[in-house]
Amino acid sequence: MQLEAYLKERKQQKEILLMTHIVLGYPSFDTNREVIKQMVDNGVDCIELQIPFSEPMADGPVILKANQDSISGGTTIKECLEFGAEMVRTYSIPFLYMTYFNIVFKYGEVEFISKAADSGIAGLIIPDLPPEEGDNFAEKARAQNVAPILIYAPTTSDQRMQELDKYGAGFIYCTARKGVTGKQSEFGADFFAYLARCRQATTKPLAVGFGIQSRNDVQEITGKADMAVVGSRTITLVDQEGSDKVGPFIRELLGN
Amino acid sequence: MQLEAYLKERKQQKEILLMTHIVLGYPSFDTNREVIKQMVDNGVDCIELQIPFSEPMADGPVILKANQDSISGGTTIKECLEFGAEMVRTYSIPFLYMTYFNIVFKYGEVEFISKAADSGIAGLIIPDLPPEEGDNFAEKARAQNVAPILIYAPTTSDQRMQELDKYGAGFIYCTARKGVTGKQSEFGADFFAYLARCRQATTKPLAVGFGIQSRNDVQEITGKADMAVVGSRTITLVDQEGSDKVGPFIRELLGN
Amino acid sequence: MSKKGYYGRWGGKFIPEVLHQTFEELEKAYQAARNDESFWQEYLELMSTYSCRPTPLTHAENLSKHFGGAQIYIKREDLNHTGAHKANNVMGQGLLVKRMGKTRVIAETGAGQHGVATATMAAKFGFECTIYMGEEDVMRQRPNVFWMEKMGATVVPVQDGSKTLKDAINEAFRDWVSNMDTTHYVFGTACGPSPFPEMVSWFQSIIGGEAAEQIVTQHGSLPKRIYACVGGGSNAMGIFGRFLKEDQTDLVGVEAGGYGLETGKHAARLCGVDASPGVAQGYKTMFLQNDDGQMRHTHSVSAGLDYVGVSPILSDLNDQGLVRFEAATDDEVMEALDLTMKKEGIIPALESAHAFVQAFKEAPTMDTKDAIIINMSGRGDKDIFTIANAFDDPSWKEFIIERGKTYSSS
Amino acid sequence: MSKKGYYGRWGGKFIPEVLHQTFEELEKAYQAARNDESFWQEYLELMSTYSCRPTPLTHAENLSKHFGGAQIYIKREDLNHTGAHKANNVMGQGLLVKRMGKTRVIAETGAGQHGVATATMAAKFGFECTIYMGEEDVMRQRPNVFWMEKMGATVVPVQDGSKTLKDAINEAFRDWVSNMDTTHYVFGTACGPSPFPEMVSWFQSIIGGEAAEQIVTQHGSLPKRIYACVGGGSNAMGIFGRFLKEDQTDLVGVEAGGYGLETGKHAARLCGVDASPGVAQGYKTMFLQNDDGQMRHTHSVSAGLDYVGVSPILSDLNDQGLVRFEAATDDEVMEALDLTMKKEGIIPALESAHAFVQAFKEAPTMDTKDAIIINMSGRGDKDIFTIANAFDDPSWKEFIIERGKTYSSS
Ligand SMILES: Cc1ncc(COP(=O)(O)O)c(C=O)c1O
Ligand SMILES: Cc1ncc(COP(=O)(O)O)c(C=O)c1O
Repeated sequence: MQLEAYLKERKQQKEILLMTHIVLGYPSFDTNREVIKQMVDNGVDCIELQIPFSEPMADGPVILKANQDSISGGTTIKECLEFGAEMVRTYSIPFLYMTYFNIVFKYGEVEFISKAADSGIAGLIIPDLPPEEGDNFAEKARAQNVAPILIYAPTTSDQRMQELDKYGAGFIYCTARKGVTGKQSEFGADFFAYLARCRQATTKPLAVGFGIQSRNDVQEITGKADMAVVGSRTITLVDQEGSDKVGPFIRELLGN
Repeated sequence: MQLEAYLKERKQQKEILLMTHIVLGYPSFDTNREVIKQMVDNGVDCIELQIPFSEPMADGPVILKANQDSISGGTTIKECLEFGAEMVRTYSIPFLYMTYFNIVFKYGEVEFISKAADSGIAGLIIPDLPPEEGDNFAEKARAQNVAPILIYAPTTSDQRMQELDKYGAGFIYCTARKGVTGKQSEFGADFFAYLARCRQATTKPLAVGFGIQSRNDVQEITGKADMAVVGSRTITLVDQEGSDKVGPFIRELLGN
Repeated sequence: MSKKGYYGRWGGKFIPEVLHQTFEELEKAYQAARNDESFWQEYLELMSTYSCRPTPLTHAENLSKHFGGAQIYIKREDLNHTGAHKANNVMGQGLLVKRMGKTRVIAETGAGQHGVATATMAAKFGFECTIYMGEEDVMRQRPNVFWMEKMGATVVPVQDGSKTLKDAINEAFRDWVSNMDTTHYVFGTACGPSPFPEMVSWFQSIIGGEAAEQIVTQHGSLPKRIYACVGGGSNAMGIFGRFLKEDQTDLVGVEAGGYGLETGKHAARLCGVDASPGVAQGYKTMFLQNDDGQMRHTHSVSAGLDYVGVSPILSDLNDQGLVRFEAATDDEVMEALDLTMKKEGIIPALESAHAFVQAFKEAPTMDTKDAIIINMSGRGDKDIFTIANAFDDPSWKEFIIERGKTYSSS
Repeated sequence: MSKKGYYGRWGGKFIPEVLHQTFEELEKAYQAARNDESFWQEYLELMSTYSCRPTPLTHAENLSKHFGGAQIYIKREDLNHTGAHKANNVMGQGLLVKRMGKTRVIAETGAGQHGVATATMAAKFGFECTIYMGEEDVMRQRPNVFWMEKMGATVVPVQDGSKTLKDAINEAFRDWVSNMDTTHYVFGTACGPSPFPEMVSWFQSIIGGEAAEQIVTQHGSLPKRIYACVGGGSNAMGIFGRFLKEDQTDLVGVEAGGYGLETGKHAARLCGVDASPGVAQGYKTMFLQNDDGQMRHTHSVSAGLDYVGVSPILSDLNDQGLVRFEAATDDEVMEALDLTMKKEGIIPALESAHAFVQAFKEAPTMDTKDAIIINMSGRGDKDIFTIANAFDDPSWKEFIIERGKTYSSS
C-alpha cells in the first residue's frame, strides 16, 4: 500500500520518523497553514489533520479545547476537507485525517472515503471506530487506497492485535499508554514489552503516540518504533509562543 | 358563697355588673395600680388579675402579647401574688386570679389555693382546667372560700352545664362565642339561645366575656346576663392612650 | 392506660371548655376506629399504596464492622412518602377526619416535616389545610413552607413567644377553638391532650410491628436494643410499643443534648435534671420550665427535637424504668451523621441522627451476634439548609451567596 | 437483540481500542449475571432492604376524577432510596462491580440524581467514587454536589463543551480509559456502548415487573397505556420492557419539548424533526446534531432530559412503532406539576412531570374503566432550587437573598 511503502522507504534513511498533528481551524486555518509549512520544512514525515468534533471522547484537555474552539469559531467539515485537499496539493508528504466516527457517518462513509481519496489523503484515523463497527469501513477505505489506521493499546491482547492488523493499512498507531492524549507517558519496562508485542503482531510500521513531548521521549522509542507522533505539545507551543516556534521544536525533536 | 352573694347583692342595684381584667406586670405593676384605681373609682364590680403564663393557649393576640411581655420583663409569680394581696387590702371590691393551670400546679395546688385564700382573693379562673382534671381542685378551693369559676361555652351541652355547675362557685363565666379572647362577638339569635340554656342550667350569676368592647355590647347582654367581662379592650386602650383613659372608658361602658 | 387518658401520673386532657365536645367526638371516633378492624386494614392499604410501607430494615454492615460489636439494623422511616415517620400519623388521622366528616385540617410544625406531611394528606384527601409555624422556623425552613404552599396549604407564621414549635401549637389550638365544627387539629406527635398521645402512638405502631417481623426474618432473633430519638416521642413510641412486652429488648430514647446537658441549652426532659412535672398544651408531663412554671427556651441543632414537653406515655415508661433515656449533643450528632453518610450512603435527618449517636456509643460493647435497631425517623436531605449550615460548608455558602446576588439584581 | 449489541439499526459499541478488553470483561460479567438466577435474587434482596422495593403503585383518585377519563395510576419510583429510579440501575451495577472485583466507580451526572445514587452505592459497597458533572450543572445543582461529597465522593466539575451532561459523559470516558483496571464506569441511563443500554434496561426492568403485578391486583387488568419521560431512556425502558409483549398496552415516551418543538430549543430526539442518526458517546442513535455532525445545545427545564442522544433501544422501538413518542413543553410541565401537588400531595421530579403532561392530555378521552400508568421516575423535592425558580416564587427568592446576605457578612 502507498502509505506503508512510503513510510518504510523513509525509514531506510532515518532512525525514526515523525508524525505531527494539528486541529483544523484551530486557532485558524491560516495558522494551520503556517504551522504545517514549518513542519514540512523541518522534516516531518507525515501529518495528521484532525477534523474537529464536538465530543472528542479520546482526547485530553488541550486537543479537546482546540476542537471546541474551532467549532465555535465556525469551522465546517467542508472547509476542513478543502483544506486537506489544498495541503496535499501543496506538499509532497502524506496527510491523514483524524476524526471521530460521527463526522464520517454523517457525511456518509462512502462519500467521505471517496472525498478523501479524491483529495489524495493517505489515511484515516478514527479512534472510536473499531473494525467491528461501521459498514466495512476499513475494507472500503483500503479499496480506495486510503489507509485505515488501526490502533493498538497496551490493553490489546496478542490475538486481537493480529486481528486488527488484518483490517489496517499504512501503519499501526500504538497508544503509548492508557488514557487520553496529552499527558506525559513513562517509557518503562512494561511499555517496551508492549511495543515488542506490537512488533510481533504486525509487519506494518509502528507509530507511537500519546504523550510524546520532547527529544528525550523520541530518543526513548527510537529503535523500537518506526514513527513518533506528536500531538498536544505543538498545539500548546503555538498557543503560547506562536507558530514560528514550531520549526525549531521539530528540529529539536529530531535532534537536528 | 361569699362571691356569689356579693354579686347577687350588687345586681339588685344595677342593671348589669362589670368585671374588668388586667395582666399582672403588664406593662408594669405601677400601671396596673393606676388602671385598677381608675376601674374601682369608676364603678367596676370585680376585677380579674391574670397571672401571666408563657403558653396562654386560650388567649388572643392582645392578652397573649401582654403575658409574654410581662414575663420577659421579669414578672414573677411571687410578685403577682403579693400584688393581688395588696389590691385586696386596698380596695373593697372582689379580686380574682385568672391564670393557666401550670402556674397553679407548679406552685402546688393546695399552696396556691391557701395563698389566694389568705390574701382574700375571691375566686380563681383557670381556663385549661376542666373539673375532671387537677386534684379535686374546685372542691379544695371551695373549701377555702375561694370560688372556682367554671366556664360555659356555646358548645357545652345542657347536661354538661349542669354537671359543671356542681363544681363551680361565685358565678359562671359564659364565653360569648367559640374562639379566643379579644375578637368582637356578634350577639345574634344563637347567642341568646345559648344564654338561655346557661340560665336554665345554673342559679349562679352569669358573666359574659370574650369580645365585649363597647357600651353597645354591654347593652346587648343587659337583662340576659348578670355581668359583662371586658378584657383585651382595656389593655389596648392603656397601650394606645394611657391609663387615665380607663376611667372614662368604664363610665362609657356603664352608660354613666 | 387509665380511662381518663392517663399514663401513670402523666397525660390527661387540660383543655378549654369550648373543646370539650370536640374531644368527646374525637375520642369516640378514635375508639370506634380502634375497634373496627377494617379501619386498620384501610390504613395499611393506604400506607402501602400511597407511602411505601412496609419500610425496609437495612442491615448496616459497614457500620457494624466499623464498630466491631452488635449488628446494626436501621429501620428506614426516611423512605416514607414525604420523608419521615410523620406520614404514618398524618395519614391515619386523615382517615379519621374522613370518618368524622370534617373538611378542614390544621397542624403545627417545627422543622416543617409534620407540616409537609399534613399538607400532603390534605391534598390527597381534599381537605382545606392551614399550617401554623413559628416565624423563626418559617425563616429557617423556607423550602418546607414552599412545598406546603404548593400543595395548597396556607402557612401562617406565628410571631408569638419564642416563635417556634410550642408557639405554633398554641396558635393551632387558638384556631381550633374557633373552628372545631369543620376542623380537625392533626397533632404531630405523641403529646397533647388525650387521646392524642395514644392515638398518635397507635398509628406509629406500624413501625414497630414491621420491625419485629423484619428483624426476626433478617437476623433470626429479636434485637437486644432499640434506639429512637425523642422529640415529642412519636417515632420512639412507634417503634418501642411492640417491644415493651419483650424482656430481652432494651429500649433507649435519645433526647437533644444541644450544647451539652450542663450548659442548660438542650431539650432533654427525661434525662438530665432540668425538667420538672408540669401541665401545658393540654397535657401533663415533664417540661423544661423555670420554678414559676414558665416554659424555657430549648436548644437543639434539630428543630424536630427542640421542644419543651415530651410524650406523657414516655414519661410514664421512664418512671417504670421500661425505657432508658440518653442525650446526644449537637456535635456528636454531626459526627454520627457524617459517618453514616460515608459508611452506608444513608442520610439521617438531624433528629434521627441522635439515635445513631447513642447506638454508636453502645454497639462496640455488644456481642457481634446481637442485633440492635436504630429507628431512622426521617431523611436529612430535606434539611440541606440546616445540615450544610451545621457543617459550615464553604461551597454551599458561596452557592447561596451567588444565588442571592442573582435574585437581588433581577 | 442481535449479538453485536444492536437493536435494529441502533446501538453498537463505538469505543477506543484501549477499552476493548474492558468491555469484553464487562460483557462477560453481565452475561454471567443474567444467566445466574442468584444474581437477580441478590439484587431483589438488596433493593428490598436498602431501597424500598417494590415501590408502590398509587391510584390517583383525585386526578382521575378531575380529568373524568381513565383511572390514573402512578408508579412511585420517587420512593426509592435517593429519590429516583436511578437507584435501581446503580445498585445493580454495584453488585456487578463487586463481582468483577473492581474497587472504584465513576459516573457522569446531569441533574445530580445519578451522581447522588452512585455516590450512595459507592459508600454502601465501599468503593472509591468520582463523579463528573458539567460546571453549569454543578452551579445549578449544588445541593446534590454537597450530598455526593458528604457521601465521600469526589465531584469533578467539567469545564468543556456545553459544561453539561454530555460533556460529563465524555470526561467520564476519559477517566475510564486511564483507569479501567480498577474502575467501572457506572453509566446512568440506557445509552452508551453495548452492553450498557441493555444492562441498564435490565436493572430497570424491576419497575415494569412490579407494575404489571400491581396493576392487575389493584385495577383488575393490564393498563391501556403507560407514560414515561425519556431522557436517556432508562426509566422508560424500565417500565415499558415488561409490556412490550402486551398488545393491549400502548407505550408512550415523553421527551422534553423545552420552549416548543418549533423553537428548536428542546431535547426531542424521537418526536419532532430536528434529530438525525449519528454516532457519539460510544453508540449509534438519533442525535440532536447539525448537518456536519456536531452536537447541538439542547434545552429543557429538567436537567435529566436535557441530553442530545437517546437509548438506541428506544430508537428501535420507535422504528418498529412499538412506542409512541410525544413532547411536553416546559410550561406544560410546570402546570402538570402544580396540579399533581395540589390534587394528590405528590411532587414529581421535573423530568417525571413530562410523563404526567401527556397522560393528562390523553386521560380525558379514555374510558373510566381503563387504567393508565404514569411512571413517576423521581421526586421533585430535591430540585427545590430549580422548581422554586421555575415557579418564580417571590418568598423563596427573598429567603435566598437573606441567606446570602447572612453568609456574605459572616
Ligand atoms: C425526622 C424527625 N424525627 C423525629 C422528630 C421528632 O418527633 P417525634 O419525637 O414525635 O418522633 C421529628 C419532628 O419533626 C422529625 O421530623
Ligand atoms: C428523576 C429522573 N427522571 C428521569 C430522568 C431521565 O433519565 P432516563 O430517561 O434515563 O430515565 C432523570 C435523569 O437524571 C431523572 O433524574
